[in-house]
Amino acid sequence: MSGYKTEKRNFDRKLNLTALRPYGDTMNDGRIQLSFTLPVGNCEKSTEAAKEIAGKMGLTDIVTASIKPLDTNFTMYILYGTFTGSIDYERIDAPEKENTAMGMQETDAFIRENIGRKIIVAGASTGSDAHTVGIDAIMNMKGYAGHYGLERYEMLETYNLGAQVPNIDLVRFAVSKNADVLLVSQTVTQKDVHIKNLTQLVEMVEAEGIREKVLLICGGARISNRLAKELGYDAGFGSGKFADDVATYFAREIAHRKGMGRKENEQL
Amino acid sequence: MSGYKTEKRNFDRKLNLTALRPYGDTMNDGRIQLSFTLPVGNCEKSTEAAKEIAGKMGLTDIVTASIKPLDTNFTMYILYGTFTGSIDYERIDAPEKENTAMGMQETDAFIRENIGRKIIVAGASTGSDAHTVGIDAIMNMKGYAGHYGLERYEMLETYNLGAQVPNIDLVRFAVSKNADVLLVSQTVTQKDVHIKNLTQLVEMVEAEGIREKVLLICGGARISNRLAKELGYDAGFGSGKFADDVATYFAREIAHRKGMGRKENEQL
Amino acid sequence: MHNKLEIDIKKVDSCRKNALKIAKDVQRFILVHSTSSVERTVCRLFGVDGVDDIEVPYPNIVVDALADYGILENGAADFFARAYLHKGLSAMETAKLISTYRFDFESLPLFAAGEKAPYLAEQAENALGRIRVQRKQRDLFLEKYGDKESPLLYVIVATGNIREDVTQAVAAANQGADVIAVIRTTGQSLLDYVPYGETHEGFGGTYATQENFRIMREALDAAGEKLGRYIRLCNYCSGLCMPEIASMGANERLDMMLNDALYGILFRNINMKRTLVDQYFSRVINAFAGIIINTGEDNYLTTSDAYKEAHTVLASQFINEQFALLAGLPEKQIGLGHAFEISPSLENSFVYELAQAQMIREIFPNAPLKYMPPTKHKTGDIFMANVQDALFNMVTILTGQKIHLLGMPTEAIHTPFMADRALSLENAGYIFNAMKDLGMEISFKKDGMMAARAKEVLNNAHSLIGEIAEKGLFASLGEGVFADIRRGEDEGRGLEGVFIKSKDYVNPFMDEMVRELKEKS
Amino acid sequence: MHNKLEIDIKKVDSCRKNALKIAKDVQRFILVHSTSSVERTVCRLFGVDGVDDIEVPYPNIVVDALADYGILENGAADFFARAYLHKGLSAMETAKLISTYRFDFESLPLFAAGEKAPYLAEQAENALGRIRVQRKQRDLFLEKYGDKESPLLYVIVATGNIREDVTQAVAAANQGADVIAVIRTTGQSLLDYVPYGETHEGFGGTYATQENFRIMREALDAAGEKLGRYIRLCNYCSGLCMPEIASMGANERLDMMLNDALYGILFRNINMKRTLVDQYFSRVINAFAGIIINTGEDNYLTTSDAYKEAHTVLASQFINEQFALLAGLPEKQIGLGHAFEISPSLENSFVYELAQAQMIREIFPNAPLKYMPPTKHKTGDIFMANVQDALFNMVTILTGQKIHLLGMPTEAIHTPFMADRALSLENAGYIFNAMKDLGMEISFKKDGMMAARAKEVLNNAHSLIGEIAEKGLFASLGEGVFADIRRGEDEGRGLEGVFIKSKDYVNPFMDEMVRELKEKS
Ligand code: B12
Ligand code: B12
Ligand SMILES: Cc1ncc(COP(=O)(O)O)c(C=O)c1O
Ligand SMILES: Cc1ncc(COP(=O)(O)O)c(C=O)c1O
Repeated sequence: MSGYKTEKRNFDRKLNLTALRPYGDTMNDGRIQLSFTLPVGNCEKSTEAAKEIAGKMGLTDIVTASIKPLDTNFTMYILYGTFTGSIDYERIDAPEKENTAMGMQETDAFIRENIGRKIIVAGASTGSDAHTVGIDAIMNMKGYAGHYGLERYEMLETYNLGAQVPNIDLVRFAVSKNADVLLVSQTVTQKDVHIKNLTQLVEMVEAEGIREKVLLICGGARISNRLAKELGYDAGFGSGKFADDVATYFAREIAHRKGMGRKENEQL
Repeated sequence: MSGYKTEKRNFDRKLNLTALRPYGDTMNDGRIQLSFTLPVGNCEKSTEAAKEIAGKMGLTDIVTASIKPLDTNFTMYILYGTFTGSIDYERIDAPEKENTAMGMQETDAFIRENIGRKIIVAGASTGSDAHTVGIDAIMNMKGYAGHYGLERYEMLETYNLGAQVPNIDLVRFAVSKNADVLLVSQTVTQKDVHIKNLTQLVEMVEAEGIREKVLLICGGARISNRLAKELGYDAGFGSGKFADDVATYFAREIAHRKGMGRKENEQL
Repeated sequence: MHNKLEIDIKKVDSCRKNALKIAKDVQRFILVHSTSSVERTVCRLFGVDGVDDIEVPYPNIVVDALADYGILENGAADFFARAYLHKGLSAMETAKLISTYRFDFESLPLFAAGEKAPYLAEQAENALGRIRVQRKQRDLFLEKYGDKESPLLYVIVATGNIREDVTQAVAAANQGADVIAVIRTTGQSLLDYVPYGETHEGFGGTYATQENFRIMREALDAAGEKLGRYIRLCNYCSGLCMPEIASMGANERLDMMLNDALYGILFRNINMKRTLVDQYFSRVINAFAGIIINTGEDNYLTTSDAYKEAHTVLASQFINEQFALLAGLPEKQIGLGHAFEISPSLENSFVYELAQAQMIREIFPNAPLKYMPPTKHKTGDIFMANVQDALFNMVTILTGQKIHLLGMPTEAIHTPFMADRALSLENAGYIFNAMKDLGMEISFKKDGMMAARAKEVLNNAHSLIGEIAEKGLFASLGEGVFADIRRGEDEGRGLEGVFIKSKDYVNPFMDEMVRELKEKS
Repeated sequence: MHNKLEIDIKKVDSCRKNALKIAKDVQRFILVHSTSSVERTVCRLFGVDGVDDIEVPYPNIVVDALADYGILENGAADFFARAYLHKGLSAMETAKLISTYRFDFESLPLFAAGEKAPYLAEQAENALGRIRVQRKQRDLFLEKYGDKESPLLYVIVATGNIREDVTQAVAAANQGADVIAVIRTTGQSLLDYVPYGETHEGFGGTYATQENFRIMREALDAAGEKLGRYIRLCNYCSGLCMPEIASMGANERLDMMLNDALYGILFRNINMKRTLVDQYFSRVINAFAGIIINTGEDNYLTTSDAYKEAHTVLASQFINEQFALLAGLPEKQIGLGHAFEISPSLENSFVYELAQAQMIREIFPNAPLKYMPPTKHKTGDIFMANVQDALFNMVTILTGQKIHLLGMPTEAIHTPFMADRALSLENAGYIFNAMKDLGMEISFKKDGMMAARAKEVLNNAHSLIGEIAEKGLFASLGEGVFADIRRGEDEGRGLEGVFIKSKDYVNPFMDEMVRELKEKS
């Protein structure tokens, strides 16, 4: 594992998307940085152990850049190594969600034209999650990072229930207002409490028999569209997404459904 | 790969040295940080690609902490994931080199007693390597980081030839002074120049027929004792090693050989 | 280092005057009210502890029963005194009987105040005695090891499992941490009871229980012994159980408590009457136990824009300070909070942070200020995050903040790993050493942008406090003066637990602590 | 920002006087000598370029031949003029003939100076014309895009492969870099010739060849076009081929060159006579081409203790300055170098760095100072390294350094990866923005430790320069005044290439450039 076999370095230097590898300073050199802690004291043996773990990750030419004793029985390592594997980039399917978000006026106009009435939106940060900044960033009048919030949209009727709202309250509220869109924000993800909470919400929405009637949308720093779908939501928005993105999405989606019934990606 | 299967979290929380795993904030949680660049532009697809690479490294529960576009066709990722494998720590053999280094006086005394004459030491930073600080740290009178250099030892006769010394010059010099110890420092390791250069030195020493007569020692930030041995040196010293360490080593080793002939770990 | 920014002392005094007025108005309300958690605290000080077979804490069982029987208005102390005089029952025995419905409330006689007094005095003496012992113990440690002049390095542990917390805390101490804060699990602040015993599961934090306090205290004392340093322990004295947690902390020798007069109202939607009454008793206890409180103004900045809202932090600090003083806390136990949260994308953001930190340092010269790190504008870029923390560390060493809550490179990702904490301590260690005396070397431009910023913030805070003093705190909170959050006087959690004390109400612990605190000052 | 440290102007002046004396003594020697590389440079300016079939550059072939035939003393120019007048041969044609042993030296007539003059004048005009065009082009770009007031962000590329270098350089430019330095491969400075053509293999750097210069220049112009910024290019004008590389850079429009009067002597054991003669012509060319030189005093600090040796940096800067002025370089092209290399473990290390940087800024107010990052005390702890760089970035923005060489988190590990550079640019970008005007806001304590440090360093530099002025530079270098390195007057590489000019010696390029530079100033 000691990184000195020169042959290894003789790799093809042309980019090959079917065999994509990490890039340090030379195409296909495969260099990667990693750091982790081992629950053992610092000694030559523990250093070998760290390298062995990197080896098991498929790394070669491993350089032990830093060894930091954290406590008598804990040692942190910073390593560099060459990832010998590769992946087929062509094969990956990640549907580029059309990120041509409309502006506020645009969306309002779109709704007037294609839906002809205000869309009713209810949002909250549910469960034990007390983080409001995320949902406020989307809903509050003033918005966030220069993107106006949903409350400012003329063609939206919005309700922001705040944080630590029990799922059931949000659902009941949605029913009472017969909302078209439910927005739920989740920030705390430790021990996957967000998964549990989001799943519970879906179940309640179904129990209340409104799953068909509403667009169920979640968001948060650790939420991806992919994860949201897997949990049975219509869409998910993570960091870097703003009111325009979600408004564009649900406006188009509602119009779309109004038009040609439900989308296939809905069935699941 | 989306990190939300809770079962995964139910791992044994007792330390088990035969199945050692990285430690984040809970025993055996296996958390690891890594960062690397992919030679593709930033898009949902490239993010999936990054995760897939982490997956191939045996990581699960992957969190994409940061996505940094470096250029139109390069994107850097910082990821966290759980290493699902483990290693058998008991099995690793890394001979703890007895790090009970003697002090200067101690070593001088030891030499007087067990060798009875000055040890002759010739050192240099050879090949195209212009880094002198390393070899100076070991040899110069003033030493480094509070450790006196070899020049200050009464029972050593030292010659520091400086940097960018052709290997052959060092060898010829050693012959002329009939040195007991050769010290070579290597700092530049790119494209493994140090390997090539260190290997060449060993060959020359053998060619000159003095391999048996001298202790061949190398050092440098990227040199480990293990690597040195693999290259045919008697010992290697990396960062954090000082004059006391190397002096202790060669004094004891010479005495030892004087006593009971050559050590087995010598044969190779 | 004094008055580097030519701060207008008169303005400061007038802020204090108005803040005192605000606090006194509320104090009148506080003094005639008590709450279920105050009475549960009384139970605990009587030695009532533990949970029944369905995990309900005995203090809750007792107080709920007293409420049902309509005798809570006299306070739990009065009840225990009667139970004792009637049947010689200890408080704990009484609680057990109640929990099994075997306590006969009907036939419990009233006794004259004179009869109850001796028993209550004795009970107060026991409870306060235990706390005095812990306070003395802390003083002994600090004498033995000496205390630190420079900023205290404060780190959090938050694994959810007290045993892992200990592992992390001890490692942190060995790496140089001075204060360990055990973060509480998500939502505990909303529980109207305090969980019991050693716990191993929490979300984003660990349950605050007395046993967990004890376990960590023991571990830190042992680590401190080895290191020849006193390692301080911090937890959260807020939410629906403020005073109970205060008494737990006092008994287990915590050294600091997050404890804010307004935080619960604003950020946990706890009813304002409930919180304000609770905070008073909790602060009396903290004061008596020698515990430094940490206020939570940093939350205003994480919730709203940190540049625009800077003055709300200062205004809130003035108010928190007056409530604290009224509760008998000496300045050196009032750890007012503020934070480095201005967006890094703002030009000269560091210049403003430096100005604000210096200003607060000068306005509250004797308070052990708690300075909190960048969090909101941290991203998953752990390298950049580490640099943001470096600038934060600089401000502390340049302006002499006292309680320095270390930022984490992984702030935007997860609660700290052991390694994250080590990197963060290394960062601060380097900067505190490299810039040790820089603060004394530099002075700030007269009428420069820093002086201007300080002036602006102070002026805005001054007018805000003025308004609040006029309208009164309750009404003002209804208008969203802090963090854009509006709270109605009779909205929010826990109002049902607030009641008016009867004329026979007694709380010997409060009375005795207040008396002693008055004497001291 | 002027005189924040009450620097003793008289001392400074006296340092300059002594430095001038030192330089003038040596200049007398320089003016009567030439070297093989100076003459190879003349060949290049005559248009001689390329290599023969065994890779030997034609300029070397010519100069070696002239030496063999004992006619090098007159200079290569004299020889080409004679070849031209005799057979109408261009310099390149002549070189080709020589390389194939078909040039007949025996029958080459001498010509009167008057006969040679017109041809030499014409050749000088051609060569200088090409350089003027490049200089004009740079001015046009800077007019078109405008130039940057704040520090120039300087990053290195060092993949060993010019094509990868381009990829990295363009990415860096897109991330905000202003200057790209292509690091040279290990040991090129010891080659007594300049490699030729595009290269893809190097150790720790990429060969400095004219073709590599051209390729990178083209790439950066294209990138700059897109960005609407002029991206500067830097390389190494030192080693055994100083003047040749200067002429290559002048022709390919490099903007900066590492170019130091003493570096080669000290760190590459090149003979002092050789280096000093070479540096003169190389600097005349850089001056004429409008190229900013960067001196290498940082190396003293990486080699010896940075705190103890600070004064040697200052002394060396005074000397480098005077040599540069004698070569016709205006102050705005003299990028004196220094570095942030004090051990992070030293208490108040930052305070000293800040004092030294401020001092140098004030002593050389018009020089575009080049400030180099922590390197020696970087370890493989990339998180800590990033913080070390943050402090370094602060010093630059607080003291107004001009050429800011970005430190790398991976300094102790490998030559920079693309991502390393991005993190480093992000670090500097944040700090330069967050502290934009802080420098103007702060002033330093009168007679404080910073003022004291500046005074100490200046005093030590003053006495060191005094000694050197007495002993003379050659003798002083023999005593190891810089970086503890001793060099003998007649030791070291390349002495054999030094010769005394004959009375008929001509170098029309040097003469014409010097004339024009004199006129300008
Ligand atoms: C501010 C903050 C707080 C504030 C919250 C103030 C408030 N009013 O919200 C306070 C101080 C109160 C707080 C408390 C706690 N916090 Co907190 N907090 C943060 C912090 C610093 C910033 C979060 C933030 O506001 N980001 C800015 C917003 C705008 O970004 P965002 O939420 O991602 O939202 C964007 C997108 O995600 C998206 N989005 C978000 N929601 C939605 C919803 C929809 C429908 C859509 C379409 C889009 C969308 O749009 C937004 C704009 O782009 C983060 C660390 C960090 N830097 O991320 C920790 C953090 C989130 N907190 C954390 C924790 C653990 C807590 C506590 C549990 C700690 C404790 N035990 O006390 C408590 C919470 C208690 C509880 N019951 O929840 C952890 C979570 C760890 C984890 N992954 O589980 C973090 C990561 C810090 C850490 N490293 O420990 N916190
Ligand atoms: C100082 C320095 C320089 C100085 C050297 C000054 C001098 N007189 O030596 C200067 C500026 C001249 C320089 C030049 C270059 N450098 Co340099 N340099 C460094 C730097 C910053 C510090 C090295 C150092 O002095 N460390 C301190 C000493 C004491 O530590 P040490 O060498 O590890 O020695 C210790 C142990 O290893 C051991 N040891 C060392 N040798 C020996 C020998 C024996 C016998 C024993 C027993 C022990 C021993 O004992 C010592 C004490 O513990 C490193 C980066 C870094 N922070 O590591 C880059 C670094 C080593 N340089 C590097 C490079 C590429 C170069 C150049 C090639 C760049 C260029 N193309 O111009 C040139 C070198 C040209 C050449 N021909 O070699 C790279 C090497 C990359 C790689 N891994 O290949 C580094 C890592 C920087 C980087 N990231 O690019 N460099
Ligand atoms: C004063 C105060 N109390 C408590 C907390 C912790 O939050 P929770 O209410 O969830 O315990 C904080 C967090 O910042 C705080 O500032
Ligand atoms: C002035 C100068 N020239 C050249 C170099 C590069 O080293 P080399 O001599 O190997 O080209 C340096 C490196 O720091 C330098 O400062």
